Amino acid sequence: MNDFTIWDIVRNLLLAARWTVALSIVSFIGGGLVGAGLLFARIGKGRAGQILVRTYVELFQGTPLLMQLFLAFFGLGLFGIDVPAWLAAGLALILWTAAFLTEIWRGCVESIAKGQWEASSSLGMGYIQQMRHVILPQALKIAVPPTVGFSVQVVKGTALTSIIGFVELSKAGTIVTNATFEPFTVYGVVALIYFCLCWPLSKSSQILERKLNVAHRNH
Amino acid sequence: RADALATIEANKVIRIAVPQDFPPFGTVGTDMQPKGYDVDMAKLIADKLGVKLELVPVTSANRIPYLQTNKVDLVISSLGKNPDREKVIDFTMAYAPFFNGVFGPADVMVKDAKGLSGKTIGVTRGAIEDLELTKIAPADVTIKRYEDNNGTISAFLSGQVDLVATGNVVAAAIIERNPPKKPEIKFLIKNSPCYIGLNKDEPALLAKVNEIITAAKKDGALDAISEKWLGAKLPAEL
Amino acid sequence: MNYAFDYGWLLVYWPVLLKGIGITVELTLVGGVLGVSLGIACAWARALGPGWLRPVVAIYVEMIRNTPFLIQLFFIFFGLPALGVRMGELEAANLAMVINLGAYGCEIIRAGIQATPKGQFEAGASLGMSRIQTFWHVILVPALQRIWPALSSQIVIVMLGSAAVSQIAAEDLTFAANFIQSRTFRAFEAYFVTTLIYLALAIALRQILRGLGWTIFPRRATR
Amino acid sequence: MSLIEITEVKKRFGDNEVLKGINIDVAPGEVIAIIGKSGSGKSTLLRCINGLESIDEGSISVAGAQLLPDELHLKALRLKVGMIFQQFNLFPHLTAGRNVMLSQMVVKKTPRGEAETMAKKMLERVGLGHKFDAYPDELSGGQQQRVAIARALAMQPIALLCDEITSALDPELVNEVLAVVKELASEGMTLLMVTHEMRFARDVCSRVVFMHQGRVHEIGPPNEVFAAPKTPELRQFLGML
Amino acid sequence: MSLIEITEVKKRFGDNEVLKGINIDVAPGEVIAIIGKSGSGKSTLLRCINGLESIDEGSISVAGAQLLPDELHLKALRLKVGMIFQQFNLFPHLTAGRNVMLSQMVVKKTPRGEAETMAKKMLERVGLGHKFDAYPDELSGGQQQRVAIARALAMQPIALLCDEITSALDPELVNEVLAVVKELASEGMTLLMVTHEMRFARDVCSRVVFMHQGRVHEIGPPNEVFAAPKTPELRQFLGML
Ligand SMILES: Nc1ncnc2c1ncn2[C@@H]1O[C@H](COP(=O)(O)OP(=O)(O)OP(=O)(O)O)[C@@H](O)[C@H]1O
Ligand SMILES: Nc1ncnc2c1ncn2[C@@H]1O[C@H](COP(=O)(O)OP(=O)(O)OP(=O)(O)O)[C@@H](O)[C@H]1O
Ligand SMILES: [Mg+2]
Ligand SMILES: [Mg+2]
Repeated sequence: MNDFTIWDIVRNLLLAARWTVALSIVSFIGGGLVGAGLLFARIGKGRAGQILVRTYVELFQGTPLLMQLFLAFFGLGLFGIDVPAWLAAGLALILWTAAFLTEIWRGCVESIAKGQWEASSSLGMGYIQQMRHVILPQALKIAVPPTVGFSVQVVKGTALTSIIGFVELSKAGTIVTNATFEPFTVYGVVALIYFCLCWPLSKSSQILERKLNVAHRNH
Repeated sequence: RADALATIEANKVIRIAVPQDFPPFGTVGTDMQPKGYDVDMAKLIADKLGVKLELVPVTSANRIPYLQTNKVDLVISSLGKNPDREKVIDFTMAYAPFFNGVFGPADVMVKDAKGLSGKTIGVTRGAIEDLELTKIAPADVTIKRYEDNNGTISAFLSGQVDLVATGNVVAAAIIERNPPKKPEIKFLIKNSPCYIGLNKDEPALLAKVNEIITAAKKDGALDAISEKWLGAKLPAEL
Repeated sequence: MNYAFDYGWLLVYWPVLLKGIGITVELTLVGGVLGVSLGIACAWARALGPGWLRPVVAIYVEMIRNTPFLIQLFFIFFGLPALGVRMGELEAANLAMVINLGAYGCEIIRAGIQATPKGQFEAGASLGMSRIQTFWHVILVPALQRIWPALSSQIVIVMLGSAAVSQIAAEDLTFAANFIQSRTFRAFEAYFVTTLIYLALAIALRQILRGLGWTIFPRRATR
Repeated sequence: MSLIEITEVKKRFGDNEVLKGINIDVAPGEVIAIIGKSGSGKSTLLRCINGLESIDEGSISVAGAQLLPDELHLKALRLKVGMIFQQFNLFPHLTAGRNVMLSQMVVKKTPRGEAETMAKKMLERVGLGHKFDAYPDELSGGQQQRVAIARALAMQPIALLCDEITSALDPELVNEVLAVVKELASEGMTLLMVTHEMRFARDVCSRVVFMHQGRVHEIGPPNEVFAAPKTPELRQFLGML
Repeated sequence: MSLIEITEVKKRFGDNEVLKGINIDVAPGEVIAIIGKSGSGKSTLLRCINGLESIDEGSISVAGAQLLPDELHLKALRLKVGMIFQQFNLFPHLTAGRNVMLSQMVVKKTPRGEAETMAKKMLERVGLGHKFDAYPDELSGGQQQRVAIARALAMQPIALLCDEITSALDPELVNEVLAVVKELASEGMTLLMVTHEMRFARDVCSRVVFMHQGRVHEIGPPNEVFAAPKTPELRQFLGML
């Protein structure tokens, strides 16, 4: 029953890790775009937009991603909407990522000093112009470290897509363990691969943060 | 709504859910392709229907939703029957035996279900042995239900549970690996068979699958599968 | 839709759900309290502690933050017994959550400490307080106040993440959902109900943490 | 004709009436110092004139046009009236030159080349021609404040509002900023400035407004106001300093 | 005998020698003002006396005991010498009263009741007896600074170091703080203060130290130093203000 060599294990896990990477990239880019859209609704002047986004964020940050994936795939299926697994996974991960990124970015925008808004309005700029030329360029800069830091959560979050049939890194680990009954080898390799994917992200987020702090101190 | 069998025949493809984490019924080879008793059973059915087979790997958590949302036509995942389950889906006739036993290290003395009293026993959640053990175990048994076989086995090997309930073949595979703690058979749980699951109100498909199973029992095809994966012929009463 | 929702099982299985909620709450409570404490200790060590301790804590933090919770859980529950440390699934689940929140909390709290104006350290020192005394009496509370929203979010995330403990047979809310669906095959209903419960728990937890913030930190920091 | 007419302006924050009916007329080229205790409403008044706060009652008109709180009117107003803040509020991600160019290009759609010429000229005027490419955090406080002045001037306003523009500066840097303001005054710019620099108010301003509890308590040429304060409040205020 | 003896003290930050050999003797009860341009090393000198910075050469002794850079000596020193900062540095999470009590209880292990009595007394002394339960952010800058003074006094130091303690205050609030300091001086407290308030230095201090480029450039009683500066640097400095 067990004809897996170490190399078979590593090879299969690495192959599965491609899904982890692909899903991460899709959710991150998609989540970023959706999150940016939500951000505008959240900090904009429209009251309805604000409430809507707040509810959205509460919903997606308040329930387990696992359940979100389940309901996106099977829940929609129940209503006769046959979404393919990749679409459901992409959709749920994107919406989940967007909820977190919106909040992170809102914090960054709100951390821009009130004086920047006032100075730019006293120069005659409109809301969009202020955003475009004054607020966002500054917010973007301070948003980079926490955003990169959050990408680590996205990478780990993709593991839950196994509930709707994705054989990504974690699931592959489970399957291989169930074929080999060598949990320590297999999960050790899985942990190592995750570490190799995540650590550069965390590290660069820390380095960026340090750079920014240094830059800030000059003010 | 279109009749499932008609759809299968029209599309020339049948989608069957099989496990990937439940050896020997479903596991993977070194190429990560599914294999096992359930997989061979699926192949057999597709073969007899003369349609292409699309295997959909599932877990115990999502196998029924796959069926209910029509993402698969059949679930061959060593399903056990109970009245609650029968309210939700239909079952075919039995297609596989399940040699369930309670296993434990040599120094734990247990001969029957009563002897489990006060012990901690590990089992895979939702599997047949879980259903059966829950029925027969005395009240003071602690049953720990793990996500999959690996969890159950790991719990046993690391000493988190005194005993495990699992299939013979699984236990044999463990012994083969020569662990410090060898699982010896303590007693057999009622030999409860496995059924194929399908959606309700599909009489045509149900009849067709039952027909295929009956034929396979007669012509020895099932015996061969059983011999290959469980190391024994089908028991007579199945 | 050809599926008929049926919540009849709730009548039979509500004790399972209730127990699941209880365990999820207990795990969150213990994990939260001990995890934040560990986070404070580690944040101190990393920001102000002795030189040799800093890399040790850094390695711990990096290892935890860059690997999945589930795998940490497996190593604690299945792996530690090989080293002679055996604990039940609840203890293991608790330990994993504490270790996990400890690492995230460390980084969050450290940010709070680092945002402390240098003058606070100096004021403490010039009044004759030792470094530890200054940290404990002067730095810590305002630092926590500064990062309280971030820390609260992390605690909610850890609460939701505790779903993974069902894999080592800890009978939390997710276990309850899985158990019920394995008996009744009512997966949608079970998952839907648990999702709502998680949502309610998350909202409640956030409110409790906010209230806690108001009581621990008597003043809102001036803007 | 007066350039800025402030008539019976009232402003409330919740229950707190901060401005209780202000009347001031500012003639073109006048330099007016606004003095008064903390909380007396000085900043609020300037912010109302610039439209950063809406007023509850009364009216403000600049160069004959009424101040109305919609985007279009506000923009038109702000092209006429520049404002400089205590905290400089330079845009930290842009160089000094780009700080001065930005609003010209964005608001007035001035072509880049022209905006750059104007920026150079204005920086020159505040004595910072050589700092065109420096970022705000590379400049001293006094230099930053002068860039802020150049930025406001580049929009060619007909009046400038200055809110304690030297209070955030170290004592040694105050003079370099005041020197620039003095020069602007001598060139005929209309100025309304909240200030604590009494010597400067005395030497440079045409009139001094003393605010007290949301009202204009005294108003007059500096030699009158400083030498012969009429009210005990002003006397007390001047004695305090 | 002098209370504080500063002998040939040198301090470098990297390559930058900030103190280039400072000698000052402070007699008990003396009130000394330290003046000088930004960057001349005034703050650094005070911080060295309080042990917040270590010195590279020379020696500092307070009440006969040498300043050594280990925790025990530092603590003993800081019980003798209090320090007050420009930015107040009150503990924001504690009330005024608890701010004053904390270090007594933590450092001196004074029982709570006693510490509270002392805190009340000290807050009374700076005119803030009624603000015992107010949090720092409910107090004006001047009040905050007075709490900081009370906090330092509660440790019963034999000398106080004050680093520009009025520079962060609005002009109206400066006087209330200076009044407290004046009273301390008249009660015989030894004071070393960096200040920009020349009038105050002239009226209250026994000696004035003018620092320039890391050296004591001139030192003497205020009437000499202010009326007849000997060096062109001091003359220029005084002219600037
Ligand atoms: N946005 C606001 N919301 C509520 N109250 C405000 C607001 N801005 C100012 N106030 C209140 O209005 C009053 C006047 O404030 P203002 O800033 O105009 O005073 P000021 O004369 O400029 O004082 P200072 O010299 O301290 O700058 C104060 O009591 C202040 O608390
Ligand atoms: N921690 C430090 N690291 C490096 N250089 C420092 C540090 N602290 C002060 N300096 C430098 O030492 C010199 C003297 O600084 P110090 O703060 O003592 O001046 P000061 O006379 O108090 O000036 P100010 O009036 O601006 O407070 C300055 O050139 C400053 O840049
Ligand atoms: Mg103001
Ligand atoms: Mg200084």
